[in-house]
Amino acid sequence: MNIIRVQTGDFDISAECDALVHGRPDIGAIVTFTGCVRGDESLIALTLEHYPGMTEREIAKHIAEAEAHWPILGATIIHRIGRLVPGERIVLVAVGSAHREAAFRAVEFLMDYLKTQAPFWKREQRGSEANWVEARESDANAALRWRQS
Amino acid sequence: MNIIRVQTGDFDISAECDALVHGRPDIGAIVTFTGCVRGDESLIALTLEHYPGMTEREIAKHIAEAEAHWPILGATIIHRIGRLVPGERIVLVAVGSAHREAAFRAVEFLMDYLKTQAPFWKREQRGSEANWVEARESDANAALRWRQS
Amino acid sequence: MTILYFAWVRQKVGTGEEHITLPLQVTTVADLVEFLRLRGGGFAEAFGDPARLRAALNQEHASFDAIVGDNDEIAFFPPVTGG
Amino acid sequence: MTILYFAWVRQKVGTGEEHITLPLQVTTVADLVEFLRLRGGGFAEAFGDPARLRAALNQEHASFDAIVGDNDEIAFFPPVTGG
Repeated sequence: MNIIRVQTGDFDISAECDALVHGRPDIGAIVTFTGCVRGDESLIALTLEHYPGMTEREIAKHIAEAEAHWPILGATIIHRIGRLVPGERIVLVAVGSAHREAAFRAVEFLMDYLKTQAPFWKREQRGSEANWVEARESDANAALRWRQS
Repeated sequence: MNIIRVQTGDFDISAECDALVHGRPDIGAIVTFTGCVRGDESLIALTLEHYPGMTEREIAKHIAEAEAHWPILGATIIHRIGRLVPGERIVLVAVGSAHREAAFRAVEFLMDYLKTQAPFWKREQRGSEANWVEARESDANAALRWRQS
Repeated sequence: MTILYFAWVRQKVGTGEEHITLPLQVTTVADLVEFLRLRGGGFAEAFGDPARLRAALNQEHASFDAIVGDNDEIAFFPPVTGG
Repeated sequence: MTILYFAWVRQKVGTGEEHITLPLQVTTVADLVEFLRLRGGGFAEAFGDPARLRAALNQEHASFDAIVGDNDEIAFFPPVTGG
């Protein structure tokens, strides 16, 4: 079973992994990716907004694509919105599979697509300034590689 | 900081991730791999033994190798020994880095090496029979790919 | 049609959502971009450089030559930066 | 020297650890394997097919042509299956 959530509150990685494998004794491998707000000298907070409705559709579509490519047995994607300070968790992608290869590939694929396709936008607050984060070319390139294989 | 533990008891993924990022605001990505005992019709339990001393050395050596290859900021490896029933967690590899690529590569590398180099042995109990698990060629091939790049 | 604006597009145009009846000359996303740009002010700023914009039609990513109609929901936003 | 046995090697030879003084003719891991095999019984079984065995010398993986000495710790075991 797949879980997709967009929420302001935090998540618990262990609890999400437990839910993922619950009643699935065929899962032998769980890979998780957790993204956190990196701190630096001047970053005060990130504020994330998204496109309700489209976000969930996009994520569901990419989970379906991952399921078509690799024998995965469950996926959980949680993305936080609102104001987040350095150190806070932003996103969780967790995938279960029988063997590790499928889970590794699917989590990387889903992260690359979250970064480049899911309608979220980050604004950084530094001092009294707030600026929208620019999309990174490296993320676009990371997503492109899945089209080549 | 790196953590290496061989233990009979379970571990908590969230607690280990929290420990990994504690005081490290430069960590923006955490990737974890958790291995579980897969259940099937006949498997009653796995029993794991290891070579105390060599295990920790081997793991530390491979974490150092991962640190030399990728800009990772912390690694935790926990491997359980003793008797484990289907559904139980066996192994955790968690790596933190600034950006996701390094953590993904390091966790995969460490898992491939744990599978083929760390001195652990599994015995399967099925009905009244107990048999040592054979090493899988696919694991040996997975480890070899890191030598080519 | 419903038009949604996100991130700096929303900030520049000053609203997150509006409902309009499409003028006859607007048949594609590109036509709509031009129509919105000609409103001037924040709209001219937001839609002045279409290369910086992305669009979604009925909650799917869409190219600027996609056909739009009065029953559609369209959204304009910068390249996404989640994850 | 200290000799350790793990997994089915330990089960076949009936012990996990022993301490011996190396006979003069044993200079490599391969020589030691042959020496242990010639003990017969469970040792002959465990060491009859060296291709199925792996060795570690002082807690590092070692090849069968590595040189062994009385102060070394050597371990014999099947290919590992952890993780």
